[in-house]
Amino acid sequence: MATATPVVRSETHPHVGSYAEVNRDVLKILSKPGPGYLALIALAAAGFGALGIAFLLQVFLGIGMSGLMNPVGWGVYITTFVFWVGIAHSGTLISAILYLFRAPWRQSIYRAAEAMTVFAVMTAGLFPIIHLGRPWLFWYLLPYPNQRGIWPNFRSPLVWDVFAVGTYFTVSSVFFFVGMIPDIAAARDAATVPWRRKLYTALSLGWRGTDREWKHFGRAYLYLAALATPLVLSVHSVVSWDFAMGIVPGWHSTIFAPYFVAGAIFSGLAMVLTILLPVRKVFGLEAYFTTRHLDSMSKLILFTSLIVSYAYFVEVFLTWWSGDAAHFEGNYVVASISGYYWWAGGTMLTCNALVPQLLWFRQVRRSVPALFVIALFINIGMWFERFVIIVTSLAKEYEPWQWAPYKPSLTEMIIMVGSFGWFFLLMLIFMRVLPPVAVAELKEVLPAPMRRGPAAVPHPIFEPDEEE
Amino acid sequence: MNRMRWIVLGVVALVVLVGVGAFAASALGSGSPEQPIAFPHDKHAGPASQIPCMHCHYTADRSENAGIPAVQVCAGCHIPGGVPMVRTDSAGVQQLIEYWNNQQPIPWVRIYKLPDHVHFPHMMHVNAEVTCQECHGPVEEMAEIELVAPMTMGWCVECHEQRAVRTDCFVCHY
Amino acid sequence: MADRMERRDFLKVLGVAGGGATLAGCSTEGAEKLIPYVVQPEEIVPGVATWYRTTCRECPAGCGMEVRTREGRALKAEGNPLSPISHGRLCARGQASLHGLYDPDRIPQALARDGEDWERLPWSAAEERLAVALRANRGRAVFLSGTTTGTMDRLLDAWCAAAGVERVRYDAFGYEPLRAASRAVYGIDGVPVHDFSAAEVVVSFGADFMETWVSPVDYAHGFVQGHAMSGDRRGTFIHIGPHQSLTGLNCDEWLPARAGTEHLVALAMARAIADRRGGAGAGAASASAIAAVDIAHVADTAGIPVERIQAAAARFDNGGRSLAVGPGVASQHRAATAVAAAVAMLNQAAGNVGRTVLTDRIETSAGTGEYAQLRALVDRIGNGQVGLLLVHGENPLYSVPLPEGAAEAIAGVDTLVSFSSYLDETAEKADLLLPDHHFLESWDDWEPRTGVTSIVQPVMTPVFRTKQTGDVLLSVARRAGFGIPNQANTYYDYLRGRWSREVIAGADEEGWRDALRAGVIVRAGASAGATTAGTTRAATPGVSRPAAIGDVRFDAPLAQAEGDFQLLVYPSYRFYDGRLANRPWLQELPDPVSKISWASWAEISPSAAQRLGLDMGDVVEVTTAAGSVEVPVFIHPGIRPDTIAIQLGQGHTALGRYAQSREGEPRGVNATRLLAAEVDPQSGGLVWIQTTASVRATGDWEHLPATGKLTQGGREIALTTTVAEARRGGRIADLNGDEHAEQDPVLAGAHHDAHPMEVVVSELQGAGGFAPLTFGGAPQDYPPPGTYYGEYTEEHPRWGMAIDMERCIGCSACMTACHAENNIGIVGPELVKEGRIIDWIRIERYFAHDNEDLAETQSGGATFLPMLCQQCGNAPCEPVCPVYASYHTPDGLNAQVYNRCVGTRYCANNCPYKVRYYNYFTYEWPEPLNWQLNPDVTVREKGIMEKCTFCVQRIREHERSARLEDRALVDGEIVPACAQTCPGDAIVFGNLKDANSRVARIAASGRGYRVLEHLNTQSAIIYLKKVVVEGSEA
Amino acid sequence: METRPILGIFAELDSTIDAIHRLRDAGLRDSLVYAPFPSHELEHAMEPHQSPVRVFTLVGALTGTATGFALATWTSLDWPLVTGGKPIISLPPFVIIAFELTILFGALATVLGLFIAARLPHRGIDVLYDPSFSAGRFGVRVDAPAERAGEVRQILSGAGAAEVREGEREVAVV
Repeated sequence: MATATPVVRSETHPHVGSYAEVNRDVLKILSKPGPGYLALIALAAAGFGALGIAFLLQVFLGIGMSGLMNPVGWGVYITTFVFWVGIAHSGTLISAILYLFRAPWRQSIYRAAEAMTVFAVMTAGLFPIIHLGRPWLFWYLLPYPNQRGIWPNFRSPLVWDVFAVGTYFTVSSVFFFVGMIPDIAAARDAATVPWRRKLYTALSLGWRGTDREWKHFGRAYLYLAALATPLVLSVHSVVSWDFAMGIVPGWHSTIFAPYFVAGAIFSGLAMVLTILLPVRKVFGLEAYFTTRHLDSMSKLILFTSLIVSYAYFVEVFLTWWSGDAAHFEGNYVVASISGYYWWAGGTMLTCNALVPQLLWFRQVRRSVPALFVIALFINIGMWFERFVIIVTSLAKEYEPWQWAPYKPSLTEMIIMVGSFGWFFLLMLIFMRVLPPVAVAELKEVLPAPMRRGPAAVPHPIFEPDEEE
Repeated sequence: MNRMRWIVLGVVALVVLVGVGAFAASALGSGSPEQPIAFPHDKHAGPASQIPCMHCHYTADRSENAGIPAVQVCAGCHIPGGVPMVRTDSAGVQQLIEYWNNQQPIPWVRIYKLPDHVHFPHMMHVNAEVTCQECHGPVEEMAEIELVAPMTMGWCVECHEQRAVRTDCFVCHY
Repeated sequence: MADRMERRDFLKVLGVAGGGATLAGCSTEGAEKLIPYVVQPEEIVPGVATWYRTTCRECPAGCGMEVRTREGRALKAEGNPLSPISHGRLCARGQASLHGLYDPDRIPQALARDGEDWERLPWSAAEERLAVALRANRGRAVFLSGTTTGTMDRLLDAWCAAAGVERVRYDAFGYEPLRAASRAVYGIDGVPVHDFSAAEVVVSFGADFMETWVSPVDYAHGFVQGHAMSGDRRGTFIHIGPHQSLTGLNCDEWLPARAGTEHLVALAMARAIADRRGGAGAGAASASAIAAVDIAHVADTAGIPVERIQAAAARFDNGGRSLAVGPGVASQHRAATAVAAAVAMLNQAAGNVGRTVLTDRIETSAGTGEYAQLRALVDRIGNGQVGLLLVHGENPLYSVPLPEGAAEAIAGVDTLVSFSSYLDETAEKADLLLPDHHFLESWDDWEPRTGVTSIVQPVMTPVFRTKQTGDVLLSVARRAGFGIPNQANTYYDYLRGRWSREVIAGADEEGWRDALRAGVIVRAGASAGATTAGTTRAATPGVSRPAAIGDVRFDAPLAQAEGDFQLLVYPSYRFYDGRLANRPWLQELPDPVSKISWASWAEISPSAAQRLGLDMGDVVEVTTAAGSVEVPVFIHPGIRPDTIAIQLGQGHTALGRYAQSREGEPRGVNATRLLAAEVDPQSGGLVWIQTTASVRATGDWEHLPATGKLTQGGREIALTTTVAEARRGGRIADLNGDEHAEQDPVLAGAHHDAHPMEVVVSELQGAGGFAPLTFGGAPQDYPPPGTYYGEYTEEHPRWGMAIDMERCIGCSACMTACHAENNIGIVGPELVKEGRIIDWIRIERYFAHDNEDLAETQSGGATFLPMLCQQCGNAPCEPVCPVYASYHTPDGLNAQVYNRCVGTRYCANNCPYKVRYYNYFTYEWPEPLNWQLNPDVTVREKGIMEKCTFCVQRIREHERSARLEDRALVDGEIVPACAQTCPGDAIVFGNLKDANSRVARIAASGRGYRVLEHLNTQSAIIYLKKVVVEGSEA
Repeated sequence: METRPILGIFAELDSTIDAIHRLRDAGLRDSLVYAPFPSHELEHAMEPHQSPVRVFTLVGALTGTATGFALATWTSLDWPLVTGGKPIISLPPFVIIAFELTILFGALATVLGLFIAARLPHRGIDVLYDPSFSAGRFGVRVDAPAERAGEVRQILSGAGAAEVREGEREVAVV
């Protein structure tokens, strides 16, 4: 029957033939994994196991297992927390904001990006608990009725964090799951393995794709996107206020909220690339993640990189302009390039401000290996950015008596690396269990099969791809 | 089939909950542990003898600690001048005589216990005319002392609020 | 040790379950027992502290002491306010005496050597062994002791005479040159009493009188009285010598004389004074010695400009209100006796004798023996002339250099008996250990100076099965069958007997009780003539003490051996001669100068370090003819570039887990190992400054367990002012809140260089509801009306502090007091290196420059700033806590609720003063050190933030007693532990809202400022700027 | 009157829309369309009513705002503790709490609205549902009176249905 349908090529996905092809290509990923995949899962699980052991040791012996000291009370843990929250940003950004703006290159990547968001928040969420001195009392931060009659302090940025990150996790998960229901139904319909069938039947909530379902789904998805968009912007703003609300020179800065949001999007996009580029290769999804997608994302990365670089400059300039030694010397950019942490500051500036400039070149934007390497640089650079902001500022504050450098301990490094294990463990399981590419929504941008010949409208955003 | 599974799960959850609750309840109250001497507060403080609390727990109005009476205090009545006297027939008094003769302290089991990060100055409460019974219950009727108050912070705070006493954290926790 | 300690079972009779309150425990773990007393002691009310007055015996100074006990456990040592020695204050060593009491490595009972092991002995058997040894070694027995005074001294004399035992005395710090010179110049047999409080100009020739020298608490206290800015008056302190220790750092002017030339400088000053006065003012003998001095030559030899010597002399000539002191151990070289004599002559020349130098009284405890006697004894031991050696109160195998082979010889004595409470280097070699009680468990007395007798009484039952040496001696006398005069059954009876005969003659039992309550008996008008201290000295071969000034040799050479640096070893403020190295509080306490804990270091100047290419922590090998040590370097601006200094006190090969490392290795180095056992022939003392050393970088680097920085890095934390400016100040004293006071440029202390933006920001903040209040607005007006702050409606005090940096000498006694009061964990050297030390109060020591020799600029030393929680009104730490563990109390305290703390450390990050400290681990106190824990303060477990609470437990205690007594709190009633012990009375605590309170009045002084005031934290601590003397002002 | 479900399966979008229009023209409005993706054309053809989900979103969001302010304010007043010299009711931080709860409650209410409006979760699958609907084909299901079944089949086939099914039985391919 497919032969009866006139073949019309999509502007955005010229190599995707038909609706059925989409289902076939995507749902084939949901199959029995090979040894390579199992090895990766084992590696990730081992990383997470190491995290667990290191954390338990730290619980029993004390947070002194970390390298934290006076005056640096926050180090690798909070750095990694902010890093993961930042990573979590692009998912919902790509998904919600691009949805609202009807960006046509969203469909291929948003599922994986959303999964990344949810898992990154789940990873980030570990750290506020890991970094507590008495993690068994973490529930003191939650507002629950108790016989003592005491509540958390809503004036504390950390409580805002609980609310912001908690809301972000819930809303992202809901957004992720709701958007996935039709695709799970598709997976259900294609599934042959009994456990998968049962799982998808349960998760698809009996989705049939009727007009009524699609109508309400569409509205609900729109509102969720509308709610999620300000949420994305708020979450990293709130995280930035953990610092900006502090009196610490280098933290106490009004620029932090937009700057953190830009940085988060920057790092999130880089992480999307880091994950999608290998996935695209391994699962043969080149038809879905086209070079145009890469190009568009690269431009966005370049743009956010410029914002971040501008922020570095403004920070230095303003503290210098203020004429206050404490604030100038305490400024993380200044302190990190001139002081003990020059290596961290240098890494940050190289990875975040210099390397992304390569993206001005069209060849680089369309080269998979180049993008992958740049994305890795940005991931590293953004981790160091948070490290530099947190640590260098704390290491040299107002009180000269308590100026001291902090060195991360082995425990911290294990937990930091282990968090990648946890994240990739979730990501890997997701890849093989739930449809990693939006099956239904992709069809929206494919030309519909028509009895009366092609009717596809060329998309204004994409210029014709010269490579094709 | 599915329904059965839910029922089984529900029953298990219920059993666990009840178990935890019962354990918590036993840990909290009701229990009166076995004491080295079955000291009958009702016989001493009750209508028969009417010994005031402060006779034995005599530091309650001037110290943070109400004070567990020294063996000497018991002996003062029961073994005056080294001669066993009052109710020497009772097993408890016999035990007391033994402790006294060996000059051994009596290892009473603590019932009212606050965590160490709580400072409870007995003297302030006694002098504010909080009766002993308000926290310790009708001791003069108790053959065995048992925990009658939850000893929780909420319970403390409730009383403080009723009496318009400071509920500043730093009053009790430092 | 084969024997595990057995503790006395008194803990079993506590009225309540003992031990410090711990946070770890929650309500339902296990069955806790309530252990009542069998018989309740009359004076003990469980839950209420009992205080006993006794005398500190950690060094010979003999400060009167008060010890707080609860349920029979000693918890806190404070000074006895009646004592003229301590004035109610204690130094860090005195504060830490409790750690000597509760040292887990104390010798638990009498032990006898059994091969490599120890055999436990009942006391009767142990005494019997000693009695047998005495009989066997009649005529070959020696009793070696340190300084003893009072009854014990009498008993020792009598006992030794009766037992046929020769008595030999020596002290590590025996002040032999001072005593020799005092006899020659003043004709008195001992160190005269110095009245620092009457001295406006103090000149020290290497005497560390704020640290260990003779009577440091009294002298530091007096020094601050005479020196600190008060009204328009301010004293001057000139330090002369090659090195600044803590005392030197407090100087206004430093004349960095080359080691060994101090006496020449003193004589030159005397000459200059004589010249000014036209030759008058000194005795004939002095006059000739003084006249022989050529000031220009002296200046050249000492390396100081002539003008400065003359200027110093001019200032010193102050109508009898000046005081020269010296030498200390740090200037006890071959010419030390000459220094002491020259200093005495200088005092005479300036007319100070009888005014600040009280020659009618002597410091009885300032040494009674002589190093030369120990040397002679060692020779006899080497010749096999000693069969029984009893050692009491000193540790000769550690604390002084001995000739080669002497250590083995002492260890090889047939019967070596030690009375030490601790297994120190000497006790370790003993054959019989008869551990003495700690002084807090003992009955005794002490005569620190003429006319002062201080009582030593037990404040608790002994912790271990030890026995007081006095009792042992009496008992052994009975067993060995020799009688002594005034024989008594117990040492207590012996003591009472002597007291009723000599000290409080005629007093009845009530008189004795009064004496016990006072703790000290001061007999006005007593003079040195009346003292019976045993300072009559036997002739020692090779020692010829000067009988008169004419006999003093002023030309003693300072021999130079191989090497580039003059080696200077100096006493430790923390460990004295090293005997206190087993006190964890003292090990953890950063040294007041180097701020290094737990380790040894060598001090060299910045320029020398640069020359040798050394940085902080680089390990150098210091070699002299006597030996060699490897030690990391501390770069100290206050030392001559040709000198290297190493502190005494570390490097123990015995003395337990705190003096040694976990592996039993010595902690740091013992600097006496670099010295030869050289006797000063003029005084019989040890020559401490005797040699030069070669210094070689080993290429290793050691992470020093240090805190802090050398300088303020350009930040304005510890502010100073000039005398002139300080005199102009004092005008905010208008406590009724002059609206315009804050306009005064002098008063706006922290703002004197304010960027205009700061002013703008302040104004902006004013509109935000939490108005910035410059100090001029008078602290008791806080909070300003109409601001949001202070929603607490009830009337409450606003607790605050005034800290006068003029009165802070940096001694750090407050730090140890704070540790003792507040159950602060001891983290150990590794965690100190990692920056995890817990010091609720710390003394910041700032030099002006970190790369410039003070010897170049010849200016004063450092500024000390006690930094503790500022209890801010707008505390940055409070709003960031997610769980209200940090919040503001109605009485203005910045509370930290430990049990609520989850450990985010956000508050510490956000504290601009960095005074919040975190428990990175749960710190343990090995039994019985935990007996010291204050039951009024919660012990914090791992993961909890903690900080200064202004000793809230003391505030609550007094609030409660005021409430029960239905009265108002009295100003000065509540004294936090730091303020209580401060020898300089630098810290004053009280209610800032009460305009008449002492704190409010002091805070309103013109020198007041608040640290980081521009942050609008509204801190409750007002600092008074240190006054810096500029050349022309003094 | 007995109705029969009749299903037409389409491969093309335009023929599906044709079928809908023709059914509507024939007065058969009781129809249901299956689609693999949300197609505006189809939606338009079905002439839908406004979705009620937006009401849920609005109400949820406003509830969240109110809850946020109420929670922060009430708990602060319940035990007023001053921190950092800030007012007990510090509105700026409470705005953050209110904002977060606005989003949270709004999102959850939206999903609730979706579930209620779209009758999800839906137990079991329609008898006439075909798995190819999720893969790419369209379905038009009409519940027509039995007597109009033939007419319906004709309309569906005529519009271009690849397959027409009736009830549970397989119907011959046209």
